[in-house]
Formats: sequence, structure tokens, C-alpha cells
Amino acid sequence: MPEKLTRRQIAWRIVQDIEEGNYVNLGIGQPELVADLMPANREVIIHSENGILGLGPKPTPEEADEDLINAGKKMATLVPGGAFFHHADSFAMIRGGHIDVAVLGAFQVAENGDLANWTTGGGDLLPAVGGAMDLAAGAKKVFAMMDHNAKDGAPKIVKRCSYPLTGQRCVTTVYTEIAVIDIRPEGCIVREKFADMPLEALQARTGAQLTLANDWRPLAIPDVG
Amino acid sequence: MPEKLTRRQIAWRIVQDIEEGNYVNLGIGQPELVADLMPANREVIIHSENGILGLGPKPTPEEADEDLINAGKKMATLVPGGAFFHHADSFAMIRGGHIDVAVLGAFQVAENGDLANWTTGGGDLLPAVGGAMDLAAGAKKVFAMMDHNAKDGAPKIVKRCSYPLTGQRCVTTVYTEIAVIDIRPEGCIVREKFADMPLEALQARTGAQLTLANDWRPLAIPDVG
Amino acid sequence: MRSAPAKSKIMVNKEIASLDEAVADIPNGATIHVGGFGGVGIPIDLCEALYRQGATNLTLVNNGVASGKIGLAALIGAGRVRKIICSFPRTPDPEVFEKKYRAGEIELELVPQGTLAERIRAAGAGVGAFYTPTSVGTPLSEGKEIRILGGREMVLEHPLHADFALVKADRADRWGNLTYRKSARNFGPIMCMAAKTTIVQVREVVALGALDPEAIITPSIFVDRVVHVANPMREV
Amino acid sequence: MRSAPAKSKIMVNKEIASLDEAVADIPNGATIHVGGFGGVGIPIDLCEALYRQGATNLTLVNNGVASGKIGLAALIGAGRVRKIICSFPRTPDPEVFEKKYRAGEIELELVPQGTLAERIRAAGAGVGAFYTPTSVGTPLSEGKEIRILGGREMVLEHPLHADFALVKADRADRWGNLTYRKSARNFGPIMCMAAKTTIVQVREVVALGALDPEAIITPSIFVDRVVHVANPMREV
Repeated sequence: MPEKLTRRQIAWRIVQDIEEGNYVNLGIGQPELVADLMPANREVIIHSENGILGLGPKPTPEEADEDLINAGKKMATLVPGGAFFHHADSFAMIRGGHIDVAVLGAFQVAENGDLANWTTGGGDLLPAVGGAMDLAAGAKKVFAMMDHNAKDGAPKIVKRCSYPLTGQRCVTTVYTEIAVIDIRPEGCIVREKFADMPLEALQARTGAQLTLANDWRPLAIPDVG
Repeated sequence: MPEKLTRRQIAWRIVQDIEEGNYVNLGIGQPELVADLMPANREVIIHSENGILGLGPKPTPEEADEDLINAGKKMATLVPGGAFFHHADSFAMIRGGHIDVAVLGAFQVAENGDLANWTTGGGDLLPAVGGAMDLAAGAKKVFAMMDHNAKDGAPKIVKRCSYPLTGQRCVTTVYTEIAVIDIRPEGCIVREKFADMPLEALQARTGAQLTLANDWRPLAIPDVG
Repeated sequence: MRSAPAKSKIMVNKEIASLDEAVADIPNGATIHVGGFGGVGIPIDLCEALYRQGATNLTLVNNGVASGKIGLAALIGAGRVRKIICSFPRTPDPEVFEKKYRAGEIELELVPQGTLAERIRAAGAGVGAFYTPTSVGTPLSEGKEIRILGGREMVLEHPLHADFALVKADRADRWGNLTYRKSARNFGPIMCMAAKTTIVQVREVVALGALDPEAIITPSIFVDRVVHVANPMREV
Repeated sequence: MRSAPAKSKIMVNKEIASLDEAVADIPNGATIHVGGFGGVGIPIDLCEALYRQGATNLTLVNNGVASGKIGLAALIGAGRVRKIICSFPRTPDPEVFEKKYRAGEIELELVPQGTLAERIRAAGAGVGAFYTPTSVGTPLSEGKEIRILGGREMVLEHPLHADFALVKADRADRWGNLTYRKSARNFGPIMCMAAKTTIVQVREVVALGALDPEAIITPSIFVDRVVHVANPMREV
């Protein structure tokens, strides 16, 4: 039994919570793995903030078109049924509540669903927000895809975010390498964890109070590399 | 010398104040004549509130398309260079100040440019506003095309509108069968009138104080039927 | 390992077999956006299906109020409409509406056409409210908040959400991407954005990928149901 | 009889012969919208022309701040930019901007991307201000008016007007109707709406009437000048 999921395995786990026909926005970085793990026979429509619905996989060298990139500025393709539109329409989709799921990276998620993922407030990096605040405010569900703890071991699921917020009360579920945790009005509910990891051990790595769901399930370990 | 211009002649006169390349919205009714008097070799681009730029003349029976009408609900055509768009974009053009000239009918125009043209406030007709208030608020210039006096002889250029307003301080010029009058901060300036009509006679038919422009010109009587 | 979600199906197909099925779940009291301007682009077949369906106490949002006797006029005539929100009720043949209105049996909210369009777009775009110069100083801004912005008086207007939108488009694919025809586009694209459930009648359903992605006017995200009506009725 | 107005010419032709002519009248202190996202759709040839032209003390509105060394980066590097309004200054190669920023020689207004887009559209659409839920509770709404609308906290945001817009499109006709290519559309259409003078570089100029009226993305009313640049430069 591995002690943690790989990032591809976390992405696979997120795919299981995305429904056929959902319109999904994937944040830059780790969340992009979700597209790679989506089975080819499922129709999930990927939204890219730069005016694309129906974002497809990385182009072959022949397909590559310098006018077609994803939000992470990487070359992309369009699937049949895809469409292009301008930035105001793109964010009307986001702000207007039309995106079913946004998968975002996170620095911190608070027990009330507050999300911090755009700046640590330090001056080391240029401040940059992009579309993160719009997605946090507008998507029907916000999935946070992240390591359970920071590099120094500090919990990233916390009572209250210490970093500047991206959005308030927006995260619906957190997917980490060791657990799937729903953020609900009644608190942080562990929906899945490793069968052999006691709740106490998970709690010890978490900064907010956890409750184990009555119908919790063991975290699956898919064979996805 | 006739004592007044025909409506076609008023429309012709308005055409003289529309510049090549102007984007123009024509109100329902009399203002539609302006399109008929536009010389064929001039490029003035007609906007129709129902999502058309480049409105063309009435279709021949062969051209007629039931999905192509003007704001007055009459069959229309599109000229080369024309485009279709939706209602929010159409009124973004209007509200956003992109329409160079709106030609509107009027019940009353006040000396400060207030316009009343959508309801007399009586209950005889169903209240209906359409796009008139948007045009009054948004067009760069608002030309009022109207009879100088109401059927009962009452002046339609007044100190203050008695009818409910369409917009405030919006009319830039009034074109009637006997005069062309600019509405300026300093008042109502007669730019053109019949040479043989004394200012006093014009004033007697007008409810606001008139001033004759130093460079006033005689109202031309074009041969346009 | 968790199985696929219960709602999963082999592929996304928003096409509904019949008009009646498409409008079956519209409840009494619903607010409904209805596309069309001057009879062009009005989804008359969907309106007729709604008439057959029986829902009542409706609030309708449309540029006008219906001409003639069928579609919206039939709904109004049958007393099924509580309120109309529109800019131009004085249609060529407004008899059915006028009678109800004069009898005080239908409520009318008159909105300038551009404000109507922008309120609908605001609902679709998640804008909470906006300021516009249109109608300032007129009876249509009475009682509303006025604020000076950019040196100009502006009135605060609120989004116009709907439970359902009934729209007529030209072509659709099974995802619900839409194109329109000429001036029949009018309110369609913004109404598709603004309703919880958007139902569209189209002249033609084409294969996924057949619509030019540069020329899709309503992307599929704004559409829930598509009904194929090859030969639509007309209002007059 | 009054002669034709002085500005009249035989036909409307917005095409300008050269990039340098197209940007010649941009004054010091101008606010300029510059299209593009991630280097795609950026009107780099117009930016280079602006660099040659010499205007300074500029305020630039763009999604990012320029990568590499040419175009916007050249303007910034030369100290010609007073302020940047953008959502994502952390471009792949932000060195030129970062140096100026850390030295306090350039002002940065950071705006969430959707709010940036909506503020630009508001300027173009004559909307005086609007309320959005985006950024409520974050540092980017600090000091701004908050109001509860529809049960939700919203922040008041203002339109972002420009003196000039520099945009890259794909095809144009002599009236200035535009189409774009794929994700190069991004901010172009809304920036065209929001500037007093809109200058567009296009890959191809086609005959009037050659663009499908159903597929024109920016209608000519929003465009003032068109420059043909068959082989545009790229940022990186």
C-alpha cells in the first residue's frame, strides 16, 4: 500500500467526480493533469479562460497552431463541438455560474471554504491573479487540488487562511494525496482516506477539525502511473 | 416659394448634415425617409436596433427574407459590409456613444434639448418605449425630425416639455418644415429659415426663445418630390 | 474503486424528441424569457407547446407582447400570464394584450429596450447590478437609485434572471452550439445566457463539429435542450 | 443649397498605409488598450511602431505585461510606461517589467481577469459602473464599495476607457469589420469597443462584402484604422 497518491492519481480521482457533459475549467499547473486522465470516451467540455470551449489535447507537430493556446500559454487543440469567443463572454460563463466545476491549485483552504491560491503576500514573486478570483466566485463547484501539507509540513487545510484570499466560501471539495474532503456548512467531512490511515493521523496533518463521513470509503489507488 | 418643406425635403435637409462614413440610427416613421433621400454614391452606415449594421433599402420580392426586418418591423436588406449581432451588442453601440447620429421623431423638444417622443402620458395608446430612451441617452448627435407645430397649432419647440421625457438635454438640432434650429447651451439658434419668413413669424410659432445665427442661411428647397 | 457517476451517459445529447417534452417541466409561476423582435426570431412553436402544457401565473420577458392570436398571445388571452416585462407592447396587433391590460388583469413592466437587453445580459454574466444613463430624468427611472458617474447621472438597474428561456435559432449540434439567421438573432444569445434552463427550437440539427467554431454565436454551455422544428409557425 | 460636408470623401476606407502613420497621433500620457493573451493576439507590430513613435508617460491595459524584449517590453524598458493595468504580470519572461516594478518606476494596478474584461466592455457599452462578486473578501476589493445584491456581497467596479486601442485581428474590410483567429480573439473585440480611437493590424484586407455578415466578430462601427501586416512579428 503506498502512503500517498501520485498527482496523476489525484487527477484520476477528480475525474471520477466530474459528470458527463460537465463544463470544466482547469487551473494552470497540476489541474491540467485532469484533462490527461479523462477517459477518451467521456464527453466533458473543457473551458479555457482565453475564449475557448472544447479545449482538446496537446497538438501533434502538424496540428500546432500558434494562435491556439490554453490558459497556461501552452499550445492546444479544439475538439469537434468547440467554439471560440471573446474575453468578456468567456468570463460571463465563469462569473455567471455556467462552469460546473473549476479545478484549482491552492496554497490554503479554510474550513469555511475560503481559498488562498494567488499570492503568499510576500514580495518574492510578482503579484498575479489572472482568472483565479473569477473562478472562485463563479464556478458552481470549486475543487482544490493540492498537497495535503506545505513543504515545511504546515497544514494547508486550515481554520482560517493566513495568506491573502482568492475567494470566500467557494471550495466545495479538497483532493490531496491522502484524502478527499468535502467542505460543507457543518465542517470538513472526510469522504475518502486510506483505509489504514487512522483519522487521528489525518487530523494531525490538518489544521481544521475533520469529521469522518458515515459513508466514507477507502481512497482508491488507480493504475494510472 | 412654398411656405413649407415636404417631409421628403426635410429628410433631404437632414441628409446634408450627415457625414460620409457616419453610423446613423433612424427612428420609426418619418425618419425612415432619410434613408430614401441618401444619395446612392454616399456611404452612410445605417444601424437598426434589432442587431443590424448596414441596413439596405426595401427588398425586391426575390430578395425578401422573413428573417430580415428593420426596427419598424418592415422587410429590409443588408448592404455589402453589413453585419448582424445580438441585442446587447446592438445597444452597446447605442449606449456606448458609437452612433454618430440618431434621427428621431418628437412630440416636444425643450430649449435645453430635452426630448419627449414616446408617450403623451394619456391612456389612449399603450405605453411603449422601444429603443428611444437608449438612443436619446447614447447617440453623439440627436436630430429631431418633426412638424414645427402640433395639429392644434401648439408649438412643439418649448421652454420645458409638458409630456413625459424620453431623455434629458439630448437633442442637438431640430429639423422642421420651416426651419433648422440648433439646440445649444446658449439657447435655440436658427441656422436656417425661409428667406421671406421674418424671425418674428417663426418665433410666433415657437414656444422657446429663438436667436438668429449670424451666419444663418436660407432654407433650400430641393427637388426631391 | 468508485463507479462512474449515476448521471453519466455515453455521450452528451441535448436534443429532445418533441416540443411538448421540451417544455413539460415548466411550472406555474415561472419567469420565462422569450426571444424575438417584431415577430422575427420568436420561438412560436415552443410558445404553442407551452400553451398546450398548461402552466399558468407566468411572468414573460420579451421585447413586445405578442401580435395576433397564437403563441404568446394565446397564453395571454387564456389568462396564463401574470406579468409582462417588455419595451414595446404596442405591436401591430396587440388586441389580446390590450384587453387584459386595460382590464387590469395583467401587470406591465415597461423597460427601455437597451436596458432590457443589458439586464438580461447581466443575469447571464453574473453582474449584480449596473448603472446606465438610459431613462434618467424620465418616468421609467422614478423611484430608482440615481448616482453621478463620470460626470453623468446614471440609474441603477438589476439583472433579469429567468427560470426558462425559449429561443429560436437556426442550426444546432447535439451539444447545443447555435447559429442564428440575420435579424432573428436579436435577444436569443443573451436570453440563452440568463435562464436556469434554456430551450431552443432550431431549423436544423447538424453533426457535432459541423458548425464553424469561429462563427458559433451561442456556445453550448448556455443551452440545455434543443428541439428540431424544420418548418416553424409564424406569428402573423 | 448646402454643399457636401467638408469631411466627405468618395468612399469610406479605414485602411492606413503604414504602421507608423496609424499610430502617429498617439500623444504622451495616453491610456492604451493592447490586445493579446499569452503572446497570442498581441499587436506586436503596432507596439513596435508606437515604440518608434516616441510617446511617453503611457498607461497600458493588457492582460499581462509583456514577455521578452520587443513590443510592450521595449516600451516599458525605455521608461515610456507610467502605469500598467493587468491581471497577470508574471509572464514567462517578465524581466524588463520586473526590474522597473521593483525599482518603483512603474505603477501596477492588478485586476482580476474577468473584472478587467468586464470593465473594458462596460466602457465600450456605456455602462457607468457595475457590481461583481469577483474579489470580494480579497485584497483586490479593499477600499471599494461593497453592496449586497441578490443575497450576495458584490464590489462596485468602474469602466476602463482608453484613448487608443491597439488590436490584432485576422481579416478586415475597408469599413473595419473584423474576424479573428482562434484564441487570438481574446480581448480584441471588447478593446475595439472601449477606445476613442481603435487601431487594428490585420493579416489580410478583403473586399467589402467578403466577410460573412453572420460571422463578423467586430462590426465596423468599433474600428477607426486598419493596417495590413501580412507577416506579423511575434513576442518571443
